[in-house]
Amino acid sequence: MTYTLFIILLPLISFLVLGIAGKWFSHKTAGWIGTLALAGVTVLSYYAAYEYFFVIGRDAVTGAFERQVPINFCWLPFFDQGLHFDMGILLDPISVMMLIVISTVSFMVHIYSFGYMKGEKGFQRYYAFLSLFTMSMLGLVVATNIFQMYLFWELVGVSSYLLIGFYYTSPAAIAASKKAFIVTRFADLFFLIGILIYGFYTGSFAFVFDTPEGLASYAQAGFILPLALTLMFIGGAGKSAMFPLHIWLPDAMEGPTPVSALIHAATMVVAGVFQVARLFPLWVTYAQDWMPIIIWVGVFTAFYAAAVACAQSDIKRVLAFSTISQIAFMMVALGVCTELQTGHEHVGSVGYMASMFHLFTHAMFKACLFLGAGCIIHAVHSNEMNAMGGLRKYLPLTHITFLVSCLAISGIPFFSGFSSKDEIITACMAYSPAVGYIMTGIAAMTAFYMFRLYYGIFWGTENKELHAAHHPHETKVMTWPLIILSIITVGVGAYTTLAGFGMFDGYSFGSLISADGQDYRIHFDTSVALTSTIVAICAIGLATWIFKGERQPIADKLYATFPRLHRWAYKRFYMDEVYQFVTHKIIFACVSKPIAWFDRHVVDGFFNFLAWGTNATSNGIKTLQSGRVQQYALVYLVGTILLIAMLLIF
Amino acid sequence: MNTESIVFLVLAFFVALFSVLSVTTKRIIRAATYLLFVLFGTAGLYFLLGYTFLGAVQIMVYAGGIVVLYIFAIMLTGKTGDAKQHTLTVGKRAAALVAALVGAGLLMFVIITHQFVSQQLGADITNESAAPISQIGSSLLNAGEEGNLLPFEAVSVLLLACIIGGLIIARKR
Amino acid sequence: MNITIDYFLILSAVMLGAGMYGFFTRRNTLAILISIELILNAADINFAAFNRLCQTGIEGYVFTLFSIAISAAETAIAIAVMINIYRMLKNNYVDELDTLKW
Amino acid sequence: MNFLSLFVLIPLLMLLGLWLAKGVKAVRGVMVVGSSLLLVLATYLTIDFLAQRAGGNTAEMLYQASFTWFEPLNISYRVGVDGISVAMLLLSAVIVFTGTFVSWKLSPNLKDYFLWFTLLSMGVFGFFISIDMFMMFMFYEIALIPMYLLIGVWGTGQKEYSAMKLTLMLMGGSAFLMLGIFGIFYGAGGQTMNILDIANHTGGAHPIDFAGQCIWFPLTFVGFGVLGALFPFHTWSPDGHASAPTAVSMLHAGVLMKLGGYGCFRIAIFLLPEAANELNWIFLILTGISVVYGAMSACVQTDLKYINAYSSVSHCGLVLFGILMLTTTSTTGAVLQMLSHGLMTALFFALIGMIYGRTHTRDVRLMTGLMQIMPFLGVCFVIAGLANLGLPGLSGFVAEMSIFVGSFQNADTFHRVLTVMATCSIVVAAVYILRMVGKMLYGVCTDEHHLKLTDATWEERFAVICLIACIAGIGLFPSWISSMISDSVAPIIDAVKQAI
Repeated sequence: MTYTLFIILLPLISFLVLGIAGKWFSHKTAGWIGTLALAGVTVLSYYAAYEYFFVIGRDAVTGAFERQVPINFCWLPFFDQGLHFDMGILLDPISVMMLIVISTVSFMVHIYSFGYMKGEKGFQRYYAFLSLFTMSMLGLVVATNIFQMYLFWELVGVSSYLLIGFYYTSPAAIAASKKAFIVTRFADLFFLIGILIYGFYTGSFAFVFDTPEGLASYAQAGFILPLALTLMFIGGAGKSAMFPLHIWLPDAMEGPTPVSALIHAATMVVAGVFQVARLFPLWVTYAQDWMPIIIWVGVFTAFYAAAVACAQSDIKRVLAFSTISQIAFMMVALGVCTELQTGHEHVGSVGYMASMFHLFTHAMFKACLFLGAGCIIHAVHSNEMNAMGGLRKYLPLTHITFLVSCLAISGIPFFSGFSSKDEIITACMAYSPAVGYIMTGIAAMTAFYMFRLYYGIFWGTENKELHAAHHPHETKVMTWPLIILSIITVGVGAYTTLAGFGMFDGYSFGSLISADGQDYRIHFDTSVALTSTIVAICAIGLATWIFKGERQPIADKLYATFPRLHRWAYKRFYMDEVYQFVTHKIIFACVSKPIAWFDRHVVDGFFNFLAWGTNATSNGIKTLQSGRVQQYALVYLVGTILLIAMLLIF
Repeated sequence: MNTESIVFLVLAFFVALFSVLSVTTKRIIRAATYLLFVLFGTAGLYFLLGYTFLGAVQIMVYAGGIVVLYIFAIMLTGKTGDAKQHTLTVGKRAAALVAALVGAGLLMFVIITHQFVSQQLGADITNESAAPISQIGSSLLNAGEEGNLLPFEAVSVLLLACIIGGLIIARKR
Repeated sequence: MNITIDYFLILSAVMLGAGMYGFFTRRNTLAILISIELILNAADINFAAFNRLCQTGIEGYVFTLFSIAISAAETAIAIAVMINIYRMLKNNYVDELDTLKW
Repeated sequence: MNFLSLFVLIPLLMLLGLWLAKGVKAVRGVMVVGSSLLLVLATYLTIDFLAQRAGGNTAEMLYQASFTWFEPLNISYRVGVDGISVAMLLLSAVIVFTGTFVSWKLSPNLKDYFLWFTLLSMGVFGFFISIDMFMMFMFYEIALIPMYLLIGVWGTGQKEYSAMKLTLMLMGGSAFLMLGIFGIFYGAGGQTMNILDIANHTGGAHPIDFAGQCIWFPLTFVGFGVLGALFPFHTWSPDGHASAPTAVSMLHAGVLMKLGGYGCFRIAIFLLPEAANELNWIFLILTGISVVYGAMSACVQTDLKYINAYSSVSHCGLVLFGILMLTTTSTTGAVLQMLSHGLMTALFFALIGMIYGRTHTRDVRLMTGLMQIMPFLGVCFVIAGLANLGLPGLSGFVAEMSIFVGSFQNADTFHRVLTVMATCSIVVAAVYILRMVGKMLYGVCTDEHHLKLTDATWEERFAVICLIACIAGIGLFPSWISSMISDSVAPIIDAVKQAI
């Protein structure tokens, strides 16, 4: 399957071509180059997935999908302990699934951007960066070892930086891009340290290490390996915007909306989840005691983000917080997974599958939501909800796809989000009912704030003057991706719901991806499914009751009753201010400035003092050399007298 | 108290007095004049010692040549007084005075405490050291054991160099 | 009272002291030269006196002669230099002649 | 005629050519021909070196040649190269080549400028090909002195002060160095100045006893360390770089500072292994401080050149840090870092010089939105910045990772903690780079003078593209150069390890 190399090379070439020669291309040519490259990638990815799952298929002996490593070479040798930095392509169920997700969403975004970015200055640059990002993200998911993952991890960080800062004339975009890069890089530092520890103790950077010597060194390492994994998790948490490293993601919405859809909803932000999933065998085998860290970070983030999302007025921010919350769901699902072996008697292993499943479905419907939001913003030229309202008349297609995605994320049966979220809650319930109920509650909050958003945009009070000025309308090239993504959402949802309720016995997501690669048929736990559905419907009903009308007396009353709560949630519980304080007031003002001062005045001052001392001394000595003959003679005489006196005395 | 003693004392007083005057007077032309007196006194001392040729040379070269040079130089440089002397700080002047006095004092102490084996000035001076001119002349031009031809030639070359040097340095450009 | 070498030496010490004092305190270069002449003369007297009173031979005598010749030469050159300096700088005070200093 | 000597001979001929050259065109012609020749020579050397190594030539130094220069002290003109020197020669050739183009329109006295520039590069080349301690020292001095004039005459700002400070501090370093060199010479029996002969003593204990090593090691290390911006002897670097003309900054930060790291390794560590093992903790702490401290200082600077100078302190600290960690990987990483830092800091200084030449200010607060006005320079500046903060695919990443992985192979807590500390610098690097890029390039240009500025000229573009190509080349295909270096590093490190 060496051809998979082209999955990475195509966008790389497209990036280089557009990056170097872009300014001599017309917008259209540049867009076509990027899109065609991505079309190629998509075709190759789908073919690779087909070949991997259905041509090569399960191993006859183990009954699992085996890892395929079509390419692997030593990129940079390290010379101690035989460590080496490899580059290659690793295909296993999750990387193949990621290939599908990335190429699909990226392709959709490429098409969509034709419309959204039309006439923007720097159109070529935009497509170049998209290609760069796609390349890096694909490289990340097919990484054969943790170091390659880190390499592409950094690259996605940079491309995210470049894309968030695409509108580089806007101060907000500059600040947001800077923040995104620095926060994630700070997290990456821990990732790197984790890699260093891991590499040293296991003598390898490989993901799975099952030779006897490797096991021996794991055993020796004691708490070291969990420590390494946890450090790597911090890196993942940074990329995946887990609390308290989430602060960059809402700001990252300053980038063009298709970018938000691609990077900050569907692909890059799930890199952390992907990383934990990638290292999952290690986590389960060697660091099970440390896994509650993942769970509780996830649970708290999910709750926090959902709470904040309820109060935001910028539609992209609502979606951003919803993304954070949903990724936290995936994290929690991984955290509650306690065993590798699958099968219906092994409920502990459902989480892994559920997490990956949710990753997949979430990528699709969240991309759809973001692209829909992009259409809306494109139409009304504003991100604020109060500029919208009643848009369903103007943007019918967007309205329908948005509704579909909202239903999906809320967890309504027959939409994809239902199946995956249901599995997550099942997994949580199996781990601990407490976690399960908390997650159900958060799922309800999700439904609530999503429908608050939905009604705020498409129903509710219409901002008539604004709409009259802009004539909101849809563009065909921008609606096609929406339609495709919602078809996937509905299709996957309907299929898996029916299969899950046992209507027919076919393949389901678990058949392709499960913790140990065995075939796992999803069957819903009826009580869980029912509970969560009812809860979701209630939440939607509540949202409808509060927000659907032209006037919203209840909402206003609520704001009036809990002004402080609303304000805190709106200000995201002042996390940004805390960061601002720590970075500017503590690190800059109390560390960097003093160091710079110290350098200029103490260290440099010391050398200047040396120079001054030398100068002063020589100035002092210089006056002795006055050039006055008479003074010399006098001194000479005095010396002579002294000498003679000494001779006389002694 | 013989005649030589009286003459010596008078001359010594004369010389010492004008030496001191010559360095303390404020007007430089006077300083030059006092120097002239000192030189004459010195010549007198040479005569007293019986070195008549030396005395004559002293008067001719010093009094007749060098002092005249000084006078001309003083006149050429236009300023007759050492006006700047006033600006000298008291401390510096005192230091110079003390140094000079201590130096001279120390010297006198050494002279007085040291027992020189010395003849007396007067009758018993041996003829040997009277140094007649003929002897001086032959000594100056003698390259032998007792001769001083080499320093003589050196001085003559030096004088030649000085003539040329003086001409070149003082020449108007 | 017998005049021995000591008297000559004391006289020359006085002259030397005067010369030194003048050398230290004078500012006019010509005055300094005059002081130097005093010092040289003191030395000359010593030569002559030692030669006459303490020794046989004529070394001291001849040396005095040379000394006079050399001081004449020295004076000539020094005065030439000073006149030249005066011509260029319109000054002949030692503490103000610092153009070449440092 | 040994062909390594061409590295000294070509600059000599260039000097002659420059001396005879009349007019700006002739001067440029001589420089372009000469520096291209050097580049070709360095490339040829690299290829031939790799071929010889591949052909099984395992001699420690290749292309050796020697003739006696000064009998009484056994000083010889003795040349030879191993992988490290080859890498450094390649780097120097690239920087000299691009430096020529960057100084294309310098005024006044282009000819004199290039004369000193060439003399400096002669010193640098001579240093890297020498394997005789005294020769190294001599070439080192040859490289230092022109710096004074280059900064003092063609610099900007308070150039006299900076030039003086730089020269004096480096001279102070050389004083230590000379002591150290003579200490080693006499300690090893006073028979030879040849590095290889001293290091490869046959059997038994090291010719220099342990106590002696402990004296000479700090002297030589500090001596070279001053040039390698070792804390607290780095303060010449910000002022010096800020005042130096562009190409001189490039050459100085790009190559001359590498003399420090190279010398530390070649003389201090190689010749004094026992002391290196014993005393490296002191210098590890100092370099560890350098790394973080430089980065932290860079965060609050407002002058572009100061930012880059402090970032150089941080990166060069990492070089010495890697060397002192005494593992093959970290030392290889350190050499890679020398290469990488040399290239990227040269690129940075070149770009800063070009921007400064247009805006006449280096204060980041006074510039905004330059990306719109000079897109080429802006994009290259971003690339340089990303290289500086260790973006994968550019050379910095490879070097830093090698150093970190290598350093972490020392199994005790002290080295570990220091390594972790040093890794923090990569975050801080991101902070200062992004701050600079964000303030200067992004946003809307408000200064009306800046609106009229032009983008890079052809020779500037050429120089910048050359450097970026090299950076990306190393960053994308690091293994050949990394192997070339480590082949030479490994025996030395093994010897040092065995000396305990």
